[in-house]
Amino acid sequence: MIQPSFPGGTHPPGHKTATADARSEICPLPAELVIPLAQHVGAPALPCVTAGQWVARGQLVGRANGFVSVPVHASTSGLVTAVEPRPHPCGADLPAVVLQPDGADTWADEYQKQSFHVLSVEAMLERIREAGVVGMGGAAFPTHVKLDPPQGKVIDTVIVNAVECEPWLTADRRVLLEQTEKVLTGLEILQEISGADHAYIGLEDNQPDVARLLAPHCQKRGIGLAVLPTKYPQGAERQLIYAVTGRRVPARGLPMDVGVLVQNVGTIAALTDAVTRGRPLIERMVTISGPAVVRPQNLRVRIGTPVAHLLEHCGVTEEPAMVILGGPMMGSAQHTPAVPVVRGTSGVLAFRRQDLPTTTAGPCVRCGRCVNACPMNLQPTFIADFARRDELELAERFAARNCIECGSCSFICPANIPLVQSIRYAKGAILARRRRI
Amino acid sequence: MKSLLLIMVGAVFVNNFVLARFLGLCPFLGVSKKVETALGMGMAVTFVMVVASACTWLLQYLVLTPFNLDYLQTIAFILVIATLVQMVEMIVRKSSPVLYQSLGIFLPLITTNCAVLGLAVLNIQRNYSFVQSLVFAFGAALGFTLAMVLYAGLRERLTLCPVPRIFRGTPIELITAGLLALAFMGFAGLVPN
Amino acid sequence: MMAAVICLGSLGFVAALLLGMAARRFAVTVDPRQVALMDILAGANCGACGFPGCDAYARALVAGTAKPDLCRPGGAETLKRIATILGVAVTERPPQIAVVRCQGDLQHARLKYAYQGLQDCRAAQKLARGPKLCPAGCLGLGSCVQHCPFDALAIDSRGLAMVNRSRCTGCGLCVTICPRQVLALAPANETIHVLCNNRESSARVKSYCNAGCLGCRLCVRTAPESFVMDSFLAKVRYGYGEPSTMAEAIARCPHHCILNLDEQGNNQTLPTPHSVRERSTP
Amino acid sequence: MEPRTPLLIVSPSPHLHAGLTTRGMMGAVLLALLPAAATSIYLFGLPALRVLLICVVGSVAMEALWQKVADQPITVRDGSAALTGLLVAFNLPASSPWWLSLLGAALAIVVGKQVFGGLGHNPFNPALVARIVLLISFPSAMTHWTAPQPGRFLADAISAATPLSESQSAVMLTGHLPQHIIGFSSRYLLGNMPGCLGEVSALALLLGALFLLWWGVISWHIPISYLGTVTLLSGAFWLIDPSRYPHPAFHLVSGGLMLGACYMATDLVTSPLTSRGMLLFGCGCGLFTVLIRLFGSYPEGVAFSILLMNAVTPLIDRYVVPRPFGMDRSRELA
Repeated sequence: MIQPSFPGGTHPPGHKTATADARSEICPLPAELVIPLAQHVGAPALPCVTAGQWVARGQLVGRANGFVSVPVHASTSGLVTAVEPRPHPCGADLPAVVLQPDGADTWADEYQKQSFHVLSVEAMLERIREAGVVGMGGAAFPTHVKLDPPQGKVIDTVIVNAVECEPWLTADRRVLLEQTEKVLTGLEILQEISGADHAYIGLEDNQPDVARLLAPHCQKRGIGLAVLPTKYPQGAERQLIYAVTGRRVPARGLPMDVGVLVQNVGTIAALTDAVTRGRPLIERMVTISGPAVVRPQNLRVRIGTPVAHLLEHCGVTEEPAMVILGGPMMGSAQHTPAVPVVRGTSGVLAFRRQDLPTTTAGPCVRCGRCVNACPMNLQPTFIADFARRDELELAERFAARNCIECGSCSFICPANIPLVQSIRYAKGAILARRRRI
Repeated sequence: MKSLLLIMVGAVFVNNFVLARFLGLCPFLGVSKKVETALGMGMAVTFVMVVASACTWLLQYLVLTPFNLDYLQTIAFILVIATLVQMVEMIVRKSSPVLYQSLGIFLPLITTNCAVLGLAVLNIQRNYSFVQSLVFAFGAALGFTLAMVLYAGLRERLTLCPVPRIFRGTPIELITAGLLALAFMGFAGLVPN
Repeated sequence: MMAAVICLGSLGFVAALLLGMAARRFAVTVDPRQVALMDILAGANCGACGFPGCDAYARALVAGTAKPDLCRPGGAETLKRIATILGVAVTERPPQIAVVRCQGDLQHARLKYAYQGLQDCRAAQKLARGPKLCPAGCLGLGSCVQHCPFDALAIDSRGLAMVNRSRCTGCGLCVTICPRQVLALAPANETIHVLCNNRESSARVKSYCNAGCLGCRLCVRTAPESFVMDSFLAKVRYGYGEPSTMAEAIARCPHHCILNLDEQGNNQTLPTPHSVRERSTP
Repeated sequence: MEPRTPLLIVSPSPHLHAGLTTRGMMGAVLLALLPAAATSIYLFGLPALRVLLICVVGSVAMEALWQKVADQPITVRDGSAALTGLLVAFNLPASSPWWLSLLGAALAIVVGKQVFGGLGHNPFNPALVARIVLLISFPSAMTHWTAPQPGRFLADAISAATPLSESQSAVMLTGHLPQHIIGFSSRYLLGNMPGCLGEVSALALLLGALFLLWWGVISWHIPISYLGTVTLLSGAFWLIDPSRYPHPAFHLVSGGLMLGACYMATDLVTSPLTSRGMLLFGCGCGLFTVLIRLFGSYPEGVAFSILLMNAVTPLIDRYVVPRPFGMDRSRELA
């Protein structure tokens, strides 16, 4: 079968070998956990503990605030020392529950593991919500909302996003290899909840070992294994859906409009834990890598662990010049290593000064590489140009809002123009203007 | 048929009214800020040119020549053209306020547009038949529109350029127009005059 | 001769007839006031009135959907003339001017991170809320300078925005553009301003910058009629108070953030801005 | 104030770069043009070398001078000025006097490029602007061709006509082509004919173009559509009357077609961005080239047709836009 590939795309170097094949380890607890109350898209959770209170592992520390919101839990047992603004990966100081671990790591109340088959769809959704499961590929959108489409939308296909197209990151790969059974169970749960007949696991062909491992399982359970040619950004939802099913998600629509549900590997593992054991999402797989890291590895990290602790644990060759949460293409550079790992953090990358591009932006020579690389078929150079001159109508006419900010255009640009930053600004300004009018 | 085609091609490319004959430069420079306006202006000029050449041809051969009034050609033609343009202006204003707004003060400019008058005079000078003069007018207008639209496209791009301060505005626009005219010189000799 | 007269005469008659008919058939009524208004408005198409260009504003004025006092570049004079044309009474508003309420240059203010990217404040603000530690300080990347239709803004040698007070028309475009609201409009005849924009407590301000308003209330205590507190930020009550007591308050401000500006936007309280720096750098 | 801890760098994503630079691309094109430059020196001897040197050095110096005077950062290191200079030289006859070469370089840099704001902003190909301005201003100097004398570097120049002008004047005078042009001769492929410096050797140019294609600096769209259109159109005319219209192969290798199609029309700055736009651009160039060559008063139409299509480029960029992924129409407004 010849699979259609999405338009454009680039081939950034993988850098995955350092962490791809080593078993993940458990990260030791830090001296202090900073658990932000806003770790998801939507309204931040409301704190329900106060300073000086002892909390158990998995105990609720923040209640969900509305439908598009999820609760937050203590990642370990210990003493709440403060509920105050702390550095957050978004760059600002946002309210967080600061926890001093007592080392005992006592669970609040352990559920008996049970099969999901005995649960109703509503009960499963409720458990997913209670556990605070969000999209763990980076978007951090509450999973229970995604699983509960409005009336009239029929989901017929579930896709597991195991593509992990960002360089350096191997967290999803490790989850898939080490928790295969959990992921496959999770896929069944997803099918059960959404009523989808078809299920696929989307994988890139640079992971043939994972494909080999999964092939018998998939055959047994009737799951399609889509091994796709490696290309960035294959892991972007719309691009993955097109590559696997050939369906195009409408520009202003959602995957559910074409009957597809995409979930990240990590999310599915967390969801299985939530449904079968009632375990909240308090730990996740994180890749710690990058040229400045001495012992790059995958760690199972408690939510709220400061990045500085992770870097200390893995060792840095020298004072890193840049610390990135997420992958190098779409992740965000942090202004301080005090920021904690949150639910959407798939990787922590540290770079030395000499690893960073040094050339300054030059004039656009209209080579058209950004146009060819754009997976959304846009013309980044024009949109960026309009954005720089605040011609928002023109930017909108050139479909600036369709941009998925994958970074392919800036990555390839020979003049090193920060195209994505301009386009991101245009998107924000267009939305802001819309809200005003 | 072949001669009509040659007249047409000649008027559009070889002896382009704007870029080779340098007629109608005022609207060419004035209304070419945006492609849409340029196109609208081109349409208006096309309409005026075709109707004006028909009217002036009829006037010439039905009135002026029979009564030996050839010396009145210029003034009579201007009168006819001015009337036509006024009418076009009124019609555009009523039917398309947006177009009217973007054409702005340039619609009345067609009144005294040398391209339209030149066309009418050329029709007579070249002893074109009625059909030939219509084709010539249409070709000339098409050439005018083509030049306008090309130039407007270039100017839209110019607005994005960090042109040195002393060249900003009219100087760089004139340089661009000059280069465009240079490119059109390649058509020289394509059609025997 | 006769033929010529007859010929041209009849031509003229036919033309007139046609035009007359067309004028009836395609008549469009335009409010003459709109035309008159277009002549009065500043014609800079700055957009400060909230309409796309002066023409659109004129149309809105005639239609009665816009207030007559929105043309800031035109000032009081234009307002008066608009009012005459529209036949409405208006209260005169004093002309205004933009003020950069920040002195936190690199000598005074701490950076949050080393920024690399687009030279645009609004784009930089989206990266971890801007490269300066103070959330209200001038980023100095010049978005306001790029957008000023009157060339009245510049980034000075300290890396902060600066208003050329003789060129500024008070259109307020920069105020809407600045992502941190560092720029604000103040009455044009006032020269004394508090050049800080941070309402946070003194401890926080001290951790960001040593040229920021600490909220110590010294100025309010010295000249109570001229200064008020807005949270931990002192503000000038424009139009009140004695110059002498104000000068005293200026002298007593521990971080030197109350300044008396001249036409170019430079400080005239103290000999040079340079000396401010020397005095307040620990 | 000093920061409390060493500052981390924060930049917008992506934090990786492919490593491709403007300078690298310009360098690749320069490299690709080397075989043709060497061939021209081999064919035309020292005069060719002189023109090449004057143009390249003149262009670089002119750009540096302009930027110095205009108080801009000096960017001659990006290689674009050198490339423009080389292309200007390629568009001049070997017999060009020094002032013509220098003027060409100055025209290309100043009128062609810098007045529009420098690299990336010129709407017309600078080298072609220089060629056309010189051709119209100094027609005799610009059409004073010398016969190639392979390997004889110091030989006296012998005047000769280019195959294109030869065929054109023959058709005008006698109504049919000269005998030796009706057939296809392999000497054209190697460039052993009078003409501008860089355009004579189709083989050397093709070699460089293949390198650029392989390297990914240019895409195949413009050269293929340009050459294809020329072949088809001239082939049609040749089928109609072989005694009057030359063989398509003659068109392909003679004049500046190969140089134009592979290096001038593919100029990044002045050609469309999208592949569909490029195809359109190439077809337009081909159409005008054949029209001017067969019916115009200039024997060579490549430069004119590329300039013409340069003028069309903004319109192509504007109206030939790719359909955004997931949208029904290209310009769907929300």
